[in-house]
Amino acid sequence: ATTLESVKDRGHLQCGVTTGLPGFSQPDDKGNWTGIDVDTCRAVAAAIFGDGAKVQFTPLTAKERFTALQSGEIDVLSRNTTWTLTRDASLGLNFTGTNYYDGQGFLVRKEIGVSDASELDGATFCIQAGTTTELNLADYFRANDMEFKPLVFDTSEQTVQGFASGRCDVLTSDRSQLAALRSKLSDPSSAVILPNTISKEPLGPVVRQGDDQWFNIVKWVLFAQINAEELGITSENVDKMKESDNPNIQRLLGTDGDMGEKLGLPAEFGYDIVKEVGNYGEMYNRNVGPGTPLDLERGLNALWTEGGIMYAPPLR
Amino acid sequence: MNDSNPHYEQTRRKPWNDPRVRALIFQAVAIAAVFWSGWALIDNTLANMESRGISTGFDFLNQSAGFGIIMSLIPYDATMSYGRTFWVGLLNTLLVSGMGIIAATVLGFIIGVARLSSNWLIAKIALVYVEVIRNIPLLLQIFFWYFAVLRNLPSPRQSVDVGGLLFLNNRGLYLPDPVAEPGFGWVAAAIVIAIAAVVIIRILAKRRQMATGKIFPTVKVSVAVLIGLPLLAYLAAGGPISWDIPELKGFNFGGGITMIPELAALWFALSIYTASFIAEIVRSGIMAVSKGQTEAAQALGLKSGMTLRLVVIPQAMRVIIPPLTSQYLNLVKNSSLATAIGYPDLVSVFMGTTLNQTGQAVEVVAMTMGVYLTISLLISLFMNIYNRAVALKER
Amino acid sequence: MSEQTQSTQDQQVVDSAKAEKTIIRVEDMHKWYGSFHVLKGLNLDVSQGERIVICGPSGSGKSTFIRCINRLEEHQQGKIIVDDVELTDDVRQIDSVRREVGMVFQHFNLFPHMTVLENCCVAPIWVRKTPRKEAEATAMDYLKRVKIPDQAHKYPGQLSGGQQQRVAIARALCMKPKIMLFDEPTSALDPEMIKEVLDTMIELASSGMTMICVTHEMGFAKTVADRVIFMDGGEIVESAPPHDFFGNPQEARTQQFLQQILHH
Amino acid sequence: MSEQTQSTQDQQVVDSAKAEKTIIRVEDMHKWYGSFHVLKGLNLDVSQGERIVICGPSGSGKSTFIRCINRLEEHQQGKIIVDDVELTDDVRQIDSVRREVGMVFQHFNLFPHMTVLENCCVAPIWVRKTPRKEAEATAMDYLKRVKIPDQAHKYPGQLSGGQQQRVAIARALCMKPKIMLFDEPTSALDPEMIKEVLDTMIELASSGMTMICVTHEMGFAKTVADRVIFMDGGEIVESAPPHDFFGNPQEARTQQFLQQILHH
Amino acid sequence: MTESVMSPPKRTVGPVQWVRRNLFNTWYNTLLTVVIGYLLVTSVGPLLNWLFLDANFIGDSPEACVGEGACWVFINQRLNFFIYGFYPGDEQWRVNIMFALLAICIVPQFIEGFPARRWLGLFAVSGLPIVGYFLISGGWFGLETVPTHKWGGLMLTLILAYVGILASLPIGIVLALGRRSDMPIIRGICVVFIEVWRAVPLITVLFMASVMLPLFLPEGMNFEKLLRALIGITLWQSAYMAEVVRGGLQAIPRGQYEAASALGLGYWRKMGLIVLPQALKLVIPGIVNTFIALFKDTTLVLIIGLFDILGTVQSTVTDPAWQNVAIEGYVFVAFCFWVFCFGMSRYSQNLERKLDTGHRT
Ligand SMILES: Nc1ncnc2c1ncn2[C@@H]1O[C@H](COP(=O)(O)OP(=O)(O)OP(=O)(O)O)[C@@H](O)[C@H]1O
Ligand SMILES: Nc1ncnc2c1ncn2[C@@H]1O[C@H](COP(=O)(O)OP(=O)(O)OP(=O)(O)O)[C@@H](O)[C@H]1O
Ligand SMILES: [Mg+2]
Ligand SMILES: [Mg+2]
Repeated sequence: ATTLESVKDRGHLQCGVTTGLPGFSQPDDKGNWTGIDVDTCRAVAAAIFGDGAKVQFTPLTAKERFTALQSGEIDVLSRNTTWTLTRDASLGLNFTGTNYYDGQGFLVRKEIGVSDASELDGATFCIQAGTTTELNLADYFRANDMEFKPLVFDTSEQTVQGFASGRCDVLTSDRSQLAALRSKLSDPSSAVILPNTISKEPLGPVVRQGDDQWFNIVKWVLFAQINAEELGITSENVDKMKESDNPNIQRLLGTDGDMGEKLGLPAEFGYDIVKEVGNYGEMYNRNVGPGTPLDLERGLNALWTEGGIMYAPPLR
Repeated sequence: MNDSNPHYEQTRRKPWNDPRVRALIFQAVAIAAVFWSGWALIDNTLANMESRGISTGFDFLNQSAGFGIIMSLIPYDATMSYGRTFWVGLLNTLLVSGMGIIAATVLGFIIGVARLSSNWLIAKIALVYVEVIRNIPLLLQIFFWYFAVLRNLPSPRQSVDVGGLLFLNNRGLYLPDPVAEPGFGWVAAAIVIAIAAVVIIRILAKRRQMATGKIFPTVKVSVAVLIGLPLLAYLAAGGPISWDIPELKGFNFGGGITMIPELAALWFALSIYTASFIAEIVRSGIMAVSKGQTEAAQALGLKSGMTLRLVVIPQAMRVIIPPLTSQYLNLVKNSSLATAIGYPDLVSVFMGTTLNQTGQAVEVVAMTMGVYLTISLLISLFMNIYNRAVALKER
Repeated sequence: MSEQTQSTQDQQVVDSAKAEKTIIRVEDMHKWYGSFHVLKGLNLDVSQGERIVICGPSGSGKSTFIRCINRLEEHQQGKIIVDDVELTDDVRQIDSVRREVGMVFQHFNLFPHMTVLENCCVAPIWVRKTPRKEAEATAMDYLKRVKIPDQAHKYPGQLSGGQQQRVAIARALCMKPKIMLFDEPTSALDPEMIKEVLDTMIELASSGMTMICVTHEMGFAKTVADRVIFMDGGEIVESAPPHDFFGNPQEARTQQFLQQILHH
Repeated sequence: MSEQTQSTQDQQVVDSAKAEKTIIRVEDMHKWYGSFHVLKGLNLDVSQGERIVICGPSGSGKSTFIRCINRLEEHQQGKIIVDDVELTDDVRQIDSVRREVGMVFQHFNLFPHMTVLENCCVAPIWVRKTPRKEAEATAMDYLKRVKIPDQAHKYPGQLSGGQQQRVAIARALCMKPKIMLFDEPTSALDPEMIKEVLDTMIELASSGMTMICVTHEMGFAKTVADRVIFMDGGEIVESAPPHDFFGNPQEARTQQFLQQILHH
Repeated sequence: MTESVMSPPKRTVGPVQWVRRNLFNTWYNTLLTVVIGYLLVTSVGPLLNWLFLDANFIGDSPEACVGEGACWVFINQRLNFFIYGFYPGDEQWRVNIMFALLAICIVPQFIEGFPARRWLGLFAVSGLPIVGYFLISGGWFGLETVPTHKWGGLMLTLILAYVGILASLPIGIVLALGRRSDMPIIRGICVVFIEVWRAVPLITVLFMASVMLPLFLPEGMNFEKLLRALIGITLWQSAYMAEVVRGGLQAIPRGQYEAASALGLGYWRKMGLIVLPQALKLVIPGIVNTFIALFKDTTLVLIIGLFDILGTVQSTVTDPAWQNVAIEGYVFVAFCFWVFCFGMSRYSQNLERKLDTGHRT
């Protein structure tokens, strides 16, 4: 059976997320998940079922995530996963796009008095297991002929606890995380984020290879959200927009054309996505944008029209 | 022989009433079922892997790993292969298991004997230890030792400094590393001689006992010789060992031998947890030796220490060994909880990062399980050999 | 058996002559298990070389009594003096008494992890500090006396019950004790084995060893005992030479008991 | 006992008359344990209602022999035909033979987790498919016969050895077997208990049950046996009516054995 | 026999005498007593201070926690989450009913001579799991369905352990019988099964069950994650159970087998009526001990992302709103486990003692 069929049969989407990463995917104590990765999955569910709630989240550690996807345990992996060639080509996976452009940075304790990554020779690093962070770090230090000691934890919670207890000098992770992780410290002012970014980290949803239809669906759900932002469609005005004469808007919301049909989705899938989850900008601002605990500027993640690199192919 | 029998007529035997035939059929069905399900499993897996585009085979073991490991007993860096990470992880597992088995055995025997102590306070403390420790999940205890202890250790700059040689901080315990210099040969020779001397002393002591009945304090003298002789040689040769003393460089100490807190926490937790079980095994082993044995020894005039050493312990060991074996096995398996605190054992390194980087779950998991199976079979094998050696001779 | 009975009577004459020194003296000895009064004021003097058989119904305190004599049990009141040493809490005195008192248990209690020879040597070597060679020689002597020198290198588990009990006797003898205590040494044995062990004990008795033996083998009592003691309910009810004891018991309780036992 | 001996002689007259149908036939039967030849060509015919006592020294194969009769052990050569059924590998035939053959073991082997009554009912209910009510009524009958109906609701652990053995007999009888096998039923008992059990067996014998009994109770053999069989070294050495067997044994080996046993 | 007129001499058991006898009877005991006494005095005091005297119990926010002591307010506030996980608040009464039923079934097992004790025990292993399933997962009798991924906390821990032990017992029995079978191939299969499962760490089993299982199954066949964890735990546990049961089977004397055969009982009746009832009764302590081990091992489901009680605590101790409550959280979990495990181990020790004496008669 195709993935779409089995998802429909099951009645919900099975989505792999983190075990808890603020802004990306985190459960509250009612079991409600929030975050940009979570919303990405909700958008897929909305596109298929017209109901963003028809999704179940499987918390996975970084080490487990690819195996879970490969084995079919989950349908989509939306777990701030970096898009790399190896992963794309040899793990039997396909990346469907980028829902967050990130880069790896360093959080260091103030007391060691370091202001640049080049001074970190010989330091101990707290890292999360199974991430590109682990590899980037090794590359960076090899390139700069420095030494380091990697201390690898299973979950981001443990990584922070390791750093908080003074076991390592530096916590390294995607920059988007550093601020949030810092805020978890009992004394946030005891640590600083270094200005260096040592890698490119395009994060995005992943699906299994070999099911092009499913690949297209997940890919175009994200594109639909970006296009919606370009077109100024938000969850608030989406009903009004339905009456719009703009053919682009009509195609997106399904009032014109057979975009949905081509993907194997209902015609109104674009409308459902925006109605249930919102456009990309809304999703961003709600979860990680200014005013949230993460308080991140759009930066690279702004639309191409606004100085960022968020760019989606046209829906036609 | 006379087959014709007026009272008896040969009843025809139905083949399905013959237990041997039944057994054969039953076993044939069972083995077919096993093979069928095994084949179905393999077939499914291969089909699934192919349809999902997962690569198969063990080629990945030769590819470059590209990630660092904080601790390894053999040279390792990020340019080495995934195969190498397997060995690094395996050795780390063996290291912590070996250390754990030794410490847990020693601690367990002490606590087990303490449970039977005549000192009320000691007996009760041993009881409390056992009842508290063995009823709390190991994972929690690992967390406890790791985070609780880490929090209370100073940072490298404020290290606890013992004579400028030994440092303790939240990066670990730093010890001087002995480096042999010319002249070290004398010390090595002294060690060999000391060992030889101990063997000779034992033989002589036995002979003397044979002849005069005097009992020579073999143990004390042996220890003295084993320590004293090499020490003398060391001093005489002008201290031919230089010490690579750890010192603070940058953020951390360099040089010397390091024991990282992850190893220490895991080691403590495993030893302390397993010791609580071993203590109970030891206690019940000692109690299993019948009272008649102790009485007989006492009636012969043996003092309580001798009774314990000559009569009780040798018999208790027979009872202790089999359950002790399973505790050792448990300890080895439990060492896989290392992954919870970042100690780079086999499960954490190989079934963790390597699996994640290569995506070859089936191969990696099979290798990992194979390792545990081998370790467990080896331990059982040794224990069985020992068991057979000490088995009571019966009629 | 008729020949043996005769020889016993000869011996009794000799024995009564040598009954001189008191080697065990028990004076008004009481023992309790918790609040259960097991032994109620026992009095007994045993002369050197005397052979005493104790009998009585089950639970009458026979075992407890002889176990008190080498302090495997502690008495709470009264006195026990063995070989001029009074049994108190003093560890040294207990040790010295135990060295002089050999004991043979109902269930042999051999050390299963040692060979027969090692069983016999362990106490001489570690307690008496005898040279091993010498200890082994002595042990072989005694094993010969109990007629199993050929089993010396076997383990107890490889022997029959009768052989095991004989090893137990040899083991006790190897310490060259002045007194031997036997607690129903034959009651765990098959009938054929009983004879082996009784023969060994009779031989031992004829060598002049002081013996206290709990047993219900009345044949043995008649053959070797100088005195038969009947216990009941933690008290010594009757104590008499075997001839009188069996021929003319004084107490009703004894008569009743003998009737039961001899009938069997 | 003298009265009993007399009554036995009366019975023997009756018995010899009814000894008609052969119910057990053993023909040149051999058995090995591994390479150890335990039974060396035994031949035996047992008529219905016959009572046979087997004796012989320890290890002579008595137990093995009667265990072969209900196939607790497998013989490797020769024939055993019980109640017209040959014992082969056929499970149904074994089952049907076992239904007709009751066995009483030396160590009783009662089921400790069931009451006496349940012990007696389990086989009738599950093997013979008797209704529980009926099985219990029968069981109570037999328990009355062995004189312990009042113990029916106790557990075996609460009974004395003699009572346990009587329960074991009742349990076997509840299956209404044609043949009863006894393997030293009294040798694990105290002397007082032995009598209880022997009395039960004598009563059983007088009811005409076919019995094969391994025992060394020669009194019993004299009283009830139609034939006494002496085994040694895996062979039947002598087989004769008790009168001849005890009074005039033919073989030297038998004489020697009888001497030992009667002496004891 | 005349009754004893004398009572035992009064032992001088005054406190001084007692201390002498039990603490200072030899020089090394005296030394040990002093050293350990000192350590106790110096460590227990601060511990008690932290746990109780300086601790904060009342309040509803982090601000209520002042001073050096433990912040039990945190546990108080999150207790609901620790017990029920994500189970919806309005439906928690269903779980409470199950807790009550469980207590009704289990508590009497500790009380000698409680009426209908046996029946309650029987219900606990047969009816209760079924009732529990319908009640907790819902979807019947107008109860709202609560999907398994919302189960969590202490409730999940108990479910995992309870179902694990119940399911592994029959499998264990079959394996144990197989391992003692006369048929070499059956024996071989059972031995291999048991030894392999016993050799591998539980976390690798859980890893396989949680993320790899779909690889081994035919396309489209799939179960819930909880169910898979349960299957993994059960298979793993059944290997241990088999060894426990085998111990019991070995302890049954040969005579019992023979007597059953002599009565004409066939293999299954022999086992079912005679051997197993005795063997299982013998190994109840062993089974309870296995249960304790399993109960503790359920914490490992944390590693595969199920929120058992340890999982719920871990996920809340990093809540930025509460600072430094990790120790309180872990102590709380440790205490919960300790209470259950200690209770059970006491129970099994009592049983062991009882069976011990019962067997000698
Ligand atoms: N350790 C003990 N605790 C309590 N009571 C005991 C203990 N040992 C023995 N008894 C009791 O003391 C009494 C005497 O026991 P003892 O063994 O001396 O009897 P015995 O005359 O040797 O009997 P038997 O002929 O059965 O060996 C018995 O009633 C017994 O139950
Ligand atoms: N399972 C077995 N394996 C090997 N040898 C056995 C086995 N059972 C019995 N034997 C041997 O077979 C011989 C006959 O044993 P069996 O039990 O039939 O003797 P028995 O005449 O009943 O002796 P007893 O009077 O001691 O009961 C003995 O030498 C015994 O050692
Ligand atoms: Mg006694
Ligand atoms: Mg026999």
